[in-house]
Amino acid sequence: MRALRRGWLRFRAHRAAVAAGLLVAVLAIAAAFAPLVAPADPLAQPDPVALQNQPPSAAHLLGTDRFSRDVLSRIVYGARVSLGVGAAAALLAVTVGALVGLAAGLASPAVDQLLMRSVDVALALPRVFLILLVLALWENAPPWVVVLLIALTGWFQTSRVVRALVLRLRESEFVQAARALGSGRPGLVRRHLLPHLAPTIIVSATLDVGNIILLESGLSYLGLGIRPPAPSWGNMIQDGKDQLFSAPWVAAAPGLALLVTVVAFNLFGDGLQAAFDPRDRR
Amino acid sequence: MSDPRAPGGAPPSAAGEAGPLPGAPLLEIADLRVAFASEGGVARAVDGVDLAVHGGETVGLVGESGCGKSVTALAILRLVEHPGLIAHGSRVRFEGRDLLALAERDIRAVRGNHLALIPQEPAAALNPVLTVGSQIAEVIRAHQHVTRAVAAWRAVELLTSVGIPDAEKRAGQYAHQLSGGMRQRVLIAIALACGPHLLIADEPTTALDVTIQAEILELLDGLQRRLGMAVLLITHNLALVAERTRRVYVMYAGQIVEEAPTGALFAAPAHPYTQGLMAAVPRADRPAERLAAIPGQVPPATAWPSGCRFHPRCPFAWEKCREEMPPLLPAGEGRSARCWLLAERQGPDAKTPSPQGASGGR
Amino acid sequence: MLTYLLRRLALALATTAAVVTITFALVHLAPGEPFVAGAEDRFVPPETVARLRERFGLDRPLGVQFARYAANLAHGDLGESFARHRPVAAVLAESLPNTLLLGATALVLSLLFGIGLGIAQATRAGTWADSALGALALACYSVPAFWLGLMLLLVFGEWLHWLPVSGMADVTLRVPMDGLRHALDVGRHLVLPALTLALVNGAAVARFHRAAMIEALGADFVRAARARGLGERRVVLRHALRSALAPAITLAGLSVPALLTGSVLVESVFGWPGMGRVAYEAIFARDYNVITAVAVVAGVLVAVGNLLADLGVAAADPRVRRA
Amino acid sequence: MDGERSAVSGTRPLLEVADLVVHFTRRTGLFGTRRETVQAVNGVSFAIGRRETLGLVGESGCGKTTLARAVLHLVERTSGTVRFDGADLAALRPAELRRARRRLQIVFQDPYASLNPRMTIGRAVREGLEVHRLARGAEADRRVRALLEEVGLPADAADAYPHEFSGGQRQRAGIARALAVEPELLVCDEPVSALDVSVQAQVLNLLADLQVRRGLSYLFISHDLAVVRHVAPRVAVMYLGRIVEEGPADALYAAPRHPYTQALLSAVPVPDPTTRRARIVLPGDPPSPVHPPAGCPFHPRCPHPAKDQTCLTVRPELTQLAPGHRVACHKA
Amino acid sequence: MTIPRVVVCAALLLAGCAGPARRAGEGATGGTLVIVTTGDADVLFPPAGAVTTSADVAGLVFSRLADLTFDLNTVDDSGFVPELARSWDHPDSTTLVFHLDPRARWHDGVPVRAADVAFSFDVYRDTLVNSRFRPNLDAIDSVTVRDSLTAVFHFHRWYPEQLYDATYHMKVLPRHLLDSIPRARLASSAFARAPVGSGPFRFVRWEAGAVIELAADTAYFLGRPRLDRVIWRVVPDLGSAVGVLLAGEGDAIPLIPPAELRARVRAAPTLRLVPYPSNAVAYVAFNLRGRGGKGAHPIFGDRDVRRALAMGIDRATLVRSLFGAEGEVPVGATARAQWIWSDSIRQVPFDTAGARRLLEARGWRSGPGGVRWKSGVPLRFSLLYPTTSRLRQDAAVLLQAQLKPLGVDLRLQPLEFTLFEERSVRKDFDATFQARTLDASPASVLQLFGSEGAPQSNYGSYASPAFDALAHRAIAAPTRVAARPLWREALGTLNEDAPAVFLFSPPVAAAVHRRFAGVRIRPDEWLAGVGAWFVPPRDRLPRDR
Repeated sequence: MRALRRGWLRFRAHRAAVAAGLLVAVLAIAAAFAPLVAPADPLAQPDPVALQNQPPSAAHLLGTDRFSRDVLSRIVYGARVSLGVGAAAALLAVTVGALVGLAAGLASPAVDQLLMRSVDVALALPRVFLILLVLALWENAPPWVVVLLIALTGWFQTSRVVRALVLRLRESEFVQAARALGSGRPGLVRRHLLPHLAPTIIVSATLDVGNIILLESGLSYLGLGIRPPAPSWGNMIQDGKDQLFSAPWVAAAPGLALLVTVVAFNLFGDGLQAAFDPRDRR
Repeated sequence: MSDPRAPGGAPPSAAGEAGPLPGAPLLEIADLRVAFASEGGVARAVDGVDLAVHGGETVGLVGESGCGKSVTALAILRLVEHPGLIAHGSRVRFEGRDLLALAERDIRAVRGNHLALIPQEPAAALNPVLTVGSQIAEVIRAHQHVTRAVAAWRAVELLTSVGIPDAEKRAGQYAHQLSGGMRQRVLIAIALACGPHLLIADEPTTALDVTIQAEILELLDGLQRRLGMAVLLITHNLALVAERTRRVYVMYAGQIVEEAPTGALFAAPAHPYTQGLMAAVPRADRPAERLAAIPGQVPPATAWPSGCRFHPRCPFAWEKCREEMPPLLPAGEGRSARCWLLAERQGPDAKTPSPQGASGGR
Repeated sequence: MLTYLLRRLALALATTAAVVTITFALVHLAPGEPFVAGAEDRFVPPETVARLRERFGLDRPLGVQFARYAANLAHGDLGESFARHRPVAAVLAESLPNTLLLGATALVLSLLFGIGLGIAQATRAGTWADSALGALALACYSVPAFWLGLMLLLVFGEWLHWLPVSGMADVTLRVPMDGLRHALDVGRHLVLPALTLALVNGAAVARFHRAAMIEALGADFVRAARARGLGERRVVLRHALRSALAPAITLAGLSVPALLTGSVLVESVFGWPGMGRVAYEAIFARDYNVITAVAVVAGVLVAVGNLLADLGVAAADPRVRRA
Repeated sequence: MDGERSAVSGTRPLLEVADLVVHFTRRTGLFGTRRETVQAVNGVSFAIGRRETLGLVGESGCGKTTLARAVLHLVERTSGTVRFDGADLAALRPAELRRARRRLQIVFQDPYASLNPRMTIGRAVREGLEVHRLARGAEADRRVRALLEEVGLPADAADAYPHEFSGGQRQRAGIARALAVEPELLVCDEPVSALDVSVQAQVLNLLADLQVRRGLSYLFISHDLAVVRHVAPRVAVMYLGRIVEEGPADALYAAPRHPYTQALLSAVPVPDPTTRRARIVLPGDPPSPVHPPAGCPFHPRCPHPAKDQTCLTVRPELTQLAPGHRVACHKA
Repeated sequence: MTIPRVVVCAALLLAGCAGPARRAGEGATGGTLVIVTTGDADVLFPPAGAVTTSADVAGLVFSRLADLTFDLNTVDDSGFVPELARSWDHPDSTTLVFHLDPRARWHDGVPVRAADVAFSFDVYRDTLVNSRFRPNLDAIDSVTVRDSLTAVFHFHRWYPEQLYDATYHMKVLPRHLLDSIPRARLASSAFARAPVGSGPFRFVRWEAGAVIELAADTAYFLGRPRLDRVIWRVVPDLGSAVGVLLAGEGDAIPLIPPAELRARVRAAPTLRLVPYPSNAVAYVAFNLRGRGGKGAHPIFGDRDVRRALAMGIDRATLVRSLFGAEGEVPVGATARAQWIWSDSIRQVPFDTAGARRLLEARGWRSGPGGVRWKSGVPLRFSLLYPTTSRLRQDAAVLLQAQLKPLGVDLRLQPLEFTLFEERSVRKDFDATFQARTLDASPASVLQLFGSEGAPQSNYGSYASPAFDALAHRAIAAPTRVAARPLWREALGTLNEDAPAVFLFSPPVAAAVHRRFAGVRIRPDEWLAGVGAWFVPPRDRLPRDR
């Protein structure tokens, strides 16, 4: 009975996830083909006096900012940063986390303990504070540094989860059976562990993307992530914050884009999780 | 309280001779249907079950997993959850009232009070974060106007009565601190808290070791004798049914396929399924022999076979079995079976006692 | 219990050591030096810089500096703030309680909000109400805290004038004030920043708690409780909720870093005089001792959060309390 | 203990377990700060000859599953030896061990957990063939189909995933996987306890057929005395990490000598309302394998009227009472 | 040459002129001024305080010997009004004698004495105290005490701004409270958290990061201020600060550059914008030398290229885009608040065609991507600006877009402030975006562009003997009338050499609640006149009572 109900929920979640996935795909395509999608050059300032802070119109669907730049175009280009940083950092973080987790789960108890105690310590580090510190104190960090910083401070949780999963899988009967068959460690990892870790890793990466997009926007909002004039949603909000009353679209549009994107990634991740999870386990 | 545990080995008194008990049945189920919506379609888990339990008697409901016996138990208590639905037209009469028609408030007053359930998994049916004493006390307070202190005292008393030593201390413990047998005793104590007239025991010993299982069953027998309550014993274990019940219902694929007094059923099962089941049970008291397995699998509830639901696995099936579902047909005194063989009077004569019984189930 | 505490303590010490080392390395190895830029973009003459460097021992080799810092830290001496000319301890003594007040309030609110929302959703699982509440939770979970803060500020402060828009107390009230009036005043100021953090953080709690509640509501013991004729309220609030609390509590404990992070942004939006702002300003002033101290405090708070989470879980769930 | 004694005299037994001890530590208590040692298997010796079946009976927690895994060298043993066809598995190098594993295989209890849910039945069966390079390509396909057929699964089952099957079918697949590497000994760890009666009979029959056809030896582990009686001519009873009685099934079932075996047998319900037996109800629960009692491990629950101080302090050794019938009880 | 003069409290005699704001007002006293500030004070010990809020608070708690009038004339003694000093005279060209007002008292009741003045000078000059005002007192050799009410300043040499230097930067400190504290610890002493001064307001409380409160000193010897309380409330974000004002939780903000925020203040019925002359200027300084100060810069070594860039920048548009109608294009290295400001200073005109011609003439031809090249070098340079400055960042974005059509590839290089400053000082840059709050005294210009001035602040290593000579002559001119044409010439020369482009002076306007009357703002010290602010009784809010 519960399985039936869960199945129904899963189905429903699937649909939302499909929609969210589509949205993510659309965003990704828009970002990839920004020059074709954006109606204008995101840096062009047609007339920074007469055309600044124009409300949305036919010419500028989302209005213009204080430099008379087209907000829509900047959002499209900003998606490159948000999605790019989010995806790259999430991928890197999850890869590192999965590798460490796998290593810890398969290694001797001593190595495992060493790795996991280190992760315990690392998890307690004030992550954002350290990122902020580096970005603030070092010279003008290019986006890949931001990616690296976020990724290298973001893999600890994944490694824990993966390790726990590996330990559980190692005890599972089908892995025992494979060991009894004489499978070596590489075969076990390839045939039995990875296929089971993959959903967790994929879901965790997807959900991570949303979180990292938020993190990056916060850094940019503080003026530490992506630096002007390059558009990123965080620095666009910062740009528009002072005009919140006279030109609300400048800050509202990227804020909304951020919200929608992060919602999409979370929904997509949730959906994937639901879709991967029960696998008809009785 | 005296030690309620029965002296080991004494057989239950009523189980031997079977006959209709006088008066209206305590519990009477008519045309019970429960369906679940699922990805694979509608699962008709319980599909027209009729069943009766009289006061004081022990009735067995036996069947393999997926046959709908646990859902039947839940439906009696109206505990079928979304996305399951009890069909209109189903009736569950308990002490003269149709439980399915009661207001939520009123059914709650019945549950755990005069109609109690011993659930399947003792490990899962106790709340892990509440002390066992408080879980007993809360049932008492839910149905009786007593103070907290009285309820707590009653809880300890009940624990003692189900044979838990040092009950006062145990009452303050949590489920994980108790062994499996102890947990089941606690669940029995909870079920007995308000002096039920009918106890539904849903696989009460399946999760337990044989030696513990024996203990629990002895305890139940003793309690039943002392308290005079009726028991509906739901199990997959034919041996349990044979030892502990007076009458038996055999379920297959959401339906009752056979009903009979226990002795008669085991002496000569009428339905081919029952026959197959009995032949498939390995026995510790007999030397090794090849078991007679029933071929095939239990079909999924979303796709019951047409006609007789057992026909794909039945060695005697013919055309009619595939096309038309047999009703419960009389199969002797106090018994009936859902098999066309009874109507056609043909088939394996040696095994099927098929005189036309005057009385049927209902 | 003792072993557990010792282990926790060891972990906290290791964390502190790591935090101190990493932070120390980051600030000292970073390009740029303190004192070079005066406050408010003012130019500072090199001889002044040199004197200041000497006074704070920055002219020594890095190893010596580190050893001295570590030794002082071991004695509980956090050093002196470069920019504020005061002991770092004094700076933290002023700002940390405010951050703790905000953080603790937000934590409590987020637990209430998250658990409430989780219950509301789980008991309606699969209905449109579940979806609607789920959308709310998801939106709160996906919204940048600074943005949410701005919006709340806009609506409740500037448009509706219901709540003060900034600060921690009404500065115009005459001091000294009696305790109750002061508390009420601070409470009014606390609403918006705490709410901002609580909505974002509570949404995360809600997501977990909904799942835990659904699982608990589907558990055998809940069905068993219903079968005993217990009222639905009792079943949900006593049986399901109690057993589903552990993840929410764990998450709340683990969200201490998130709350600290959030407070950096939210404190600036709402002008809350807390540690987040001290940290932010210290970074830009290259106030090494304050930066490191903030990192240490953050590490300690995280450790305390984990400890509280463990104790909370132990309180809520007797299964982990064994022995 | 005299572990070298073999039940099948004359020939060298296929599997010889001597004084096997498996202890493991686990963390418990508040947040895993307390360690305790679980004495899962505490000095077990037995032997299985070729084409022989030894039934091993015991209740949950008696260490029978740990024993099964220790026999296959899937868990580290603490002491004792397991000799397979004369070779001590613990002394083998990894590559040799892998080769040796081909000859002894395991069938698990839970058909839902023992097959990788993300692997088709075909790939699961094929895995052993590939690991041991027994077949590849079309030949492997053919062997997989043949194996599936042998265990009574349709040939197209190879392309299906475990969740598409019922429990009984999955258990057949599990057996096919074990058979793929042509083992000589099959350790069956509760192979039918998760199955319904009608299906359980099918699997038991299948195992019996396979033994005849392939000349297999079985170590058949179960908590169900009835099932064991059906498959094993020789039965050992385990209690708290030790074998307390071992003997020919007929003798053991007809006249159990150990009080535990007696109680166990008396507790088994019989599907026949006409038979009534005296039932021995054991008091209390089995003690924890963390703190096994001193003396006879069974003494706290033992109903034997002659129980005395010796039982409380001296651990009884397995002693032969009749040919091939050994009991560990001072009073037997 | 020396003209000993006695100035006897001119302003006291001339009622209603731009005279001393701090005097007894007629009518009722009362009122609370809540100032919203984006930054907390650091230290309330005047020599050590480094941030505006500290200076603002110290300005009300402490007193000077004499203070500037509203027209900020730093040259003539006529530009000053008495404060602690009742009068002063110049016995000779290097001596300045102050006669203290005998009524002056510290807030603890102890009278202010000449020894306090000498002590204060000592403290300001002490390297252990490390005051940032120490260089401002370089021209003073010593301060001696003639008698308890007479302090004597001894200068190294004569110059017109002696009085300014002697009084402006130094607040008089209470010797009796500070003498016992080691100099190095003064800034971190309890006094620095709860100062005792001799100004119109006394210190009440300071809650870090939140609030500083002062109360009127009812015994102030020049007459109690009319307001009862002045409170600073810290709101770190300017937008939020304006929000606080609009919500009625604050009364005044000194400076609001963003046009949007100014518009909101203007629209608010309870607030009023009080504009006042700007004392700040932002400019892009070109590095005339190669990286690290060696050789000539490949682009900016050429005066014509610099001029061409200056011609190519549409400063008027830039200012309007940034500030709307209220911004001001600076006429040179000065600001409106300085008395040397003149609209007739020579400037490089905005002329893109001319700029193109000039670049072409110097050999910079259009290359791929529209960027000009000359002998393998692209016309590409990076502009450093600090991440802390929103305005400069915005201006840089506008500048980049303006220069692009000229074939100039401007790269933006935001840097954390310390790094920005370090690289600017090290001359490790192409162009640096500087902003300066200018002293009332124009002498500071020489520090920024004089060849022998401070090499650290002459970022671009501009060295022009003509400019140096003109500026020195202007500084030495004894009167404003004599100095003005000289300054005009000096600044014009600077403009034509274009070592820097002076892009904007942010429009400065304070937002003040309408209930305050008597509001006047001195550009260098916006609260200098706060003693005269008052709230008419009928307009009072609850917090005013």
